Amino acid sequence: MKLYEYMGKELFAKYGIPVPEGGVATTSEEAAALTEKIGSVVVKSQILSGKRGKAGGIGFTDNPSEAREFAGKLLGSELCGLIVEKVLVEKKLQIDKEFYLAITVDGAAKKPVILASAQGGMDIEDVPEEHIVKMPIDVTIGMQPFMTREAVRRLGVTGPVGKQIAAILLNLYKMFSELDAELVEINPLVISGEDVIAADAKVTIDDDALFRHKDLPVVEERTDAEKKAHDLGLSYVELDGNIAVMANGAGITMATLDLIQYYGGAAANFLDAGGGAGEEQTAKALELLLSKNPKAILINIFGGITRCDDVANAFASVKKNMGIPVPVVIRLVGTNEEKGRQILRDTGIETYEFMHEAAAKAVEIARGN
Amino acid sequence: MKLYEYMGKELFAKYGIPVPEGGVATTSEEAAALTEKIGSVVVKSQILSGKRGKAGGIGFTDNPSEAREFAGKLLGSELCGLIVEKVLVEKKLQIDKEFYLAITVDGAAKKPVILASAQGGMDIEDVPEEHIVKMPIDVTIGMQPFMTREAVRRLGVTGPVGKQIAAILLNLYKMFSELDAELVEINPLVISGEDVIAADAKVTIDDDALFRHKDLPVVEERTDAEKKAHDLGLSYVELDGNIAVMANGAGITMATLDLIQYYGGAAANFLDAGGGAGEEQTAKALELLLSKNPKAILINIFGGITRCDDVANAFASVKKNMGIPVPVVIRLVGTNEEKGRQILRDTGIETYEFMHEAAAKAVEIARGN
Amino acid sequence: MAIYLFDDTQVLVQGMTGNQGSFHTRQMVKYGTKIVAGVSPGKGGQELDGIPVYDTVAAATEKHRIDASILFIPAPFAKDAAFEAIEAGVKVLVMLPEHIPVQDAMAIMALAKSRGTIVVGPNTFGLVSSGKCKIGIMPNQFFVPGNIGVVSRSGTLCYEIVGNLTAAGYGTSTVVGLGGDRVVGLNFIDVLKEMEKDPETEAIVMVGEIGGSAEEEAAEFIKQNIKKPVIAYLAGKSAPPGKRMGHAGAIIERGKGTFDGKVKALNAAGVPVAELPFQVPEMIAKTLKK
Amino acid sequence: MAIYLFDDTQVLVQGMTGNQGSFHTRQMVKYGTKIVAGVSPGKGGQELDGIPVYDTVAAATEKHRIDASILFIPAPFAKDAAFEAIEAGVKVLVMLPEHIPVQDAMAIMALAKSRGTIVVGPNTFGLVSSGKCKIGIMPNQFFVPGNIGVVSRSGTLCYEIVGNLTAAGYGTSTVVGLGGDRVVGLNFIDVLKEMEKDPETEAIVMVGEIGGSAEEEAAEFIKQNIKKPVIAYLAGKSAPPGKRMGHAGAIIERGKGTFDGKVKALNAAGVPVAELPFQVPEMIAKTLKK
Repeated sequence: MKLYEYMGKELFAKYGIPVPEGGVATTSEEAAALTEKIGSVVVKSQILSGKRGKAGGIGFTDNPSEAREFAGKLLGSELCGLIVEKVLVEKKLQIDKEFYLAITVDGAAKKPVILASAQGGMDIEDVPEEHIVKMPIDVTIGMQPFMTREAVRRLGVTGPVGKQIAAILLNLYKMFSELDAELVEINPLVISGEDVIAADAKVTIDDDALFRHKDLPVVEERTDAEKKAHDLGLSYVELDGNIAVMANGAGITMATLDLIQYYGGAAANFLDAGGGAGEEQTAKALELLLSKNPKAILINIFGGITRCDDVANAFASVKKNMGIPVPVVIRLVGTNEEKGRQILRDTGIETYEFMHEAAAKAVEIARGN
Repeated sequence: MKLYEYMGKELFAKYGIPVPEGGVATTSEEAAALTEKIGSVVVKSQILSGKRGKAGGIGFTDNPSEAREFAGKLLGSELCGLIVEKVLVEKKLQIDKEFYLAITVDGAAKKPVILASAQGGMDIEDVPEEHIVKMPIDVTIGMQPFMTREAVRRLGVTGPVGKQIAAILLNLYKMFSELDAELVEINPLVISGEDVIAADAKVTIDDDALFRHKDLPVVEERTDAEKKAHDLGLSYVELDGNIAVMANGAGITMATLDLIQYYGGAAANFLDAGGGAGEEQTAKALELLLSKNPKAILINIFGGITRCDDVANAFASVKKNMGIPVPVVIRLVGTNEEKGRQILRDTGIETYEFMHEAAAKAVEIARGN
Repeated sequence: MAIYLFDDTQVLVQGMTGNQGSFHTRQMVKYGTKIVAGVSPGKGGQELDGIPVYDTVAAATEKHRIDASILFIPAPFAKDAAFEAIEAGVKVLVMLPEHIPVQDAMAIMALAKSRGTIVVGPNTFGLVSSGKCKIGIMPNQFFVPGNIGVVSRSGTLCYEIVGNLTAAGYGTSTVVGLGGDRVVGLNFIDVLKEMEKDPETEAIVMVGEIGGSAEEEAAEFIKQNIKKPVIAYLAGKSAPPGKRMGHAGAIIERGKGTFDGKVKALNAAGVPVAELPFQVPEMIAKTLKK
Repeated sequence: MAIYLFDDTQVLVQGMTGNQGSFHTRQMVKYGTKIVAGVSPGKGGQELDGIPVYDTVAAATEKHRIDASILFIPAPFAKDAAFEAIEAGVKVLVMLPEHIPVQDAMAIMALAKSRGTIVVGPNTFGLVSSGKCKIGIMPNQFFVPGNIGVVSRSGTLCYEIVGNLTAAGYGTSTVVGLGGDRVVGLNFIDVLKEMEKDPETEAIVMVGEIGGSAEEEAAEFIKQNIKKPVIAYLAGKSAPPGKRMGHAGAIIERGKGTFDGKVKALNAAGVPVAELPFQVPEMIAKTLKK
């Protein structure tokens, strides 16, 4: 779950990481009032996109009526495909230098990793490898003060600024681990005289750990259909084609999409039904698929933890109770496959053994109609 | 630093460990009021001694005026050599079974260790080894829920009582590690129906970690002279003899005391001056030694981190500025010993090379006078 | 000989009395796996088809030699169960659960490393030494003995590939599901190393997918260290580029993770890449004929 | 040959630029110890008598092979410094500071064990391979080469014993201060094991004191494993029984810790116990004559 910049900064402040003086405005009046109070400010639209600056979502002023006007233009408008609901009005910083500082998960190392650079700012991706400090953290000992001193040394910083960066790093790791973050990123970390201030905040919380953080704000990035799918325990992404797809497992769903493309068709969605497949869930998944008016439905089930007879029973039952108004192509193998196929055969649904056969058939149907 | 039972129980409550309903009374009126409110109670004098029960410091009643009378008798009185300043008035528990539960530091294992027994109560020291569950904890992973389940299994407890003991153990370790405790002990842990309640609390905080726990209450166990010594960074214990002793290092101080005994003398104190030995500190240490009117003072310095010339200068200076009214026997060897001896020789204090010679001399002086 | 799991590997099932635990315990027993004990807190003393259930792993190890353990434990409690197994000295730990918090996964991997425990998963179907011992939830019928080693990031996609191989008459030596999470125990390189040494394995199939850099790292390793033929299948050719984890993700991945990049890296290591599952047996046939 | 420290042991001093650090660095150099670098955060780039100072241990290890390190660091920061040294791969870590929180000490010992680092102390004077390398704060003049190994729980008391030995013409092979805290790294048994193997050591002197059970455990070990003559000196005969740590302390100690108990255990292991420091050289003379 990605957090908005202002939420990230609230957490930074809680963890002792300096952020600019400022506040959130949901109306242009509030933006003007904050500017009145703070003076020279930056007004930043709060959307979950890294491109808001280039898209005109950030502006500078020291004039309350200018702030009112700018905020008024942003609030409620669409920016990078997202609606701006809030702006952050913050004191404009005197920027002497911009650093980059982040902690994220390095999957290959199986460890959190500090990423830091003295060349922070917009184009951090393009900074050459040798100017990026990369220090993996052993989770059994966590971030110790000496590691922050070493990181600062490798950044080539000394004196009070170095001490502050070290302190920020210690707090950043505390936040990273206590909040089950996958990413805490400050870009830029601004050096302003002897002060070190987080001018931006990118914080992503591990969705799988949200059960431990009921006190965190909830940010919803999904479309309505995706949200519905998520509530059902399904992984769902909308696509542009006309063949609705449902499979069990991210890999096999991807492979099914690849096959549709291979045979010249286009998938309407990515739907990974995962492990379970009760009747109610199957019905709701079908509802989701039908909501996009596909030309055909392609189901690809390789039973492992999912049992084919359960899937078949669910389908048979949905077909009987609800009806399915478009052609369904089902591929069904794995645990209890014979039972499953028999059940579907009994209700008049034909099944395939190989997924490429099923995919080819689905593309044929979609094209034919 | 040992905490009083009521302080330990306040911390237990904070850490989610069930304690009996109750409160602290500093007057007999408060004790009566608490009894009025609670009903059947136990009144427990709050002193740092394990023998208060046998000494009559604990009483049961359900009568407020009896509670008033008993508390009145206890408060301000001396029990086990200590003044009772507070009593704890608690609901009397129905006791079905008494367990023992503790976490402490096992120096040999270099780890915290869970100690638990289904045979808790007064005489836990006498419970045979095989009825005591002893589980060391790896500090790199801390107390994990599975360990508490295993401890409970080894205790032979099942069902809801087992679950509660497991939960208490988890909280007890959290408290142990977060508060830098050396000991957290519940004896007895009372099983009362399906409830599990800590009927006593023995908590000792690591003195060396108190700098991290400014919010904890301060409990002073030392005598005034011991406290004064502690404030000077000295380790001081009062004894009954007439030879005041000062040495640097606990081992050598003990050895000096052994020698005094060996030669038939008796030491007035144990004073480990530790590492440093500035003039002011030496002066204050001497003041402490003189306060007990000894017949002789025996100083035994083996310079390591302590430099002999510093010690000698301090003595010379104290002798010159303050005067020392009793004979001083000094043994001085180690780092810069030649310089140190010369300095003392110049001020008329003779030094010895061997500690047994110095001890024999001090005993002779003490006997002679 | 085999790798990881053998004829006489004694297996514990953590969470055996639950719905999934009991179903798959029976499936594993049917496959021939020596399930010697189960653990379900509070259920100690019960049995499942004659297999004794204990309250704790330590209790099970008092009575049985435990070589490996599999977890049927809900994600929020998986870390505790994994720690319990590792601390009890289990040498192969199979972690089925998905949705385990990544910080828990990192903690598990760190502990496992310090104790010398091999972790498979999380979010895996398990692993199998075909015909000898299966620890996981994959359908029994496809895992017949043979000389193809299969190692996969994805579950059902791996069944798919193995199913295609089986249908074409190729059995498998060892099949390992690495697990789909960002932080998992065994990776491609670990398994490739073992399969290279395993006399039962003659050719290796890697089943990968877009995202991450595991395939690229494996390619680099194969170039230097693997003499046996390796072929790969990759899913995700049709997928739009995924969302990345801030700048940090970009810094760590450094351009890796795309379908084309992975194909290029694998081809450069002499690994042909199948685009569709049914091509895998054809490529194996070609490779083994050489 | 020697144990722990050798002619060519390269030593780092953490906290070198402080008052104690600089004084004892010079004393160690005077003794012949190869101090190759110092660390003092914020002082990187400075020198002490030509010895370079770095900001971090990692920075020092970039330029020097570091075999051992000694800490002149205030207790509240000692854990961090110890972790820094251990994580940088230092193999012998000498911890002088006293008053280190016991939980910090336990954390240090756990990490050191997992990384294979030998920790001496905390609350120790250090250790010395006489004539070769001294890492600690003990006065140089008493530590002359010879064939007596000395291992002690107490600092100045150990100097006392070594001073008596030196005065009687006995030099020392290795002298180890175990440290006076409840949780320390090396213990009697660790050092006895090494001294038994060390060709330079002909007899061993243990300096113990009342409290704890280290002497009793050592006695048990000596009985089974040590062939070389061992004699002991124990302080605390005249001390009243100490205060114990609740019932828990009693449960752990189980009656150990008294002067008489320790003498009995040691005598049972064939270890004669001196009651006064000056008796030690006499007993050594007797032992070596046999």
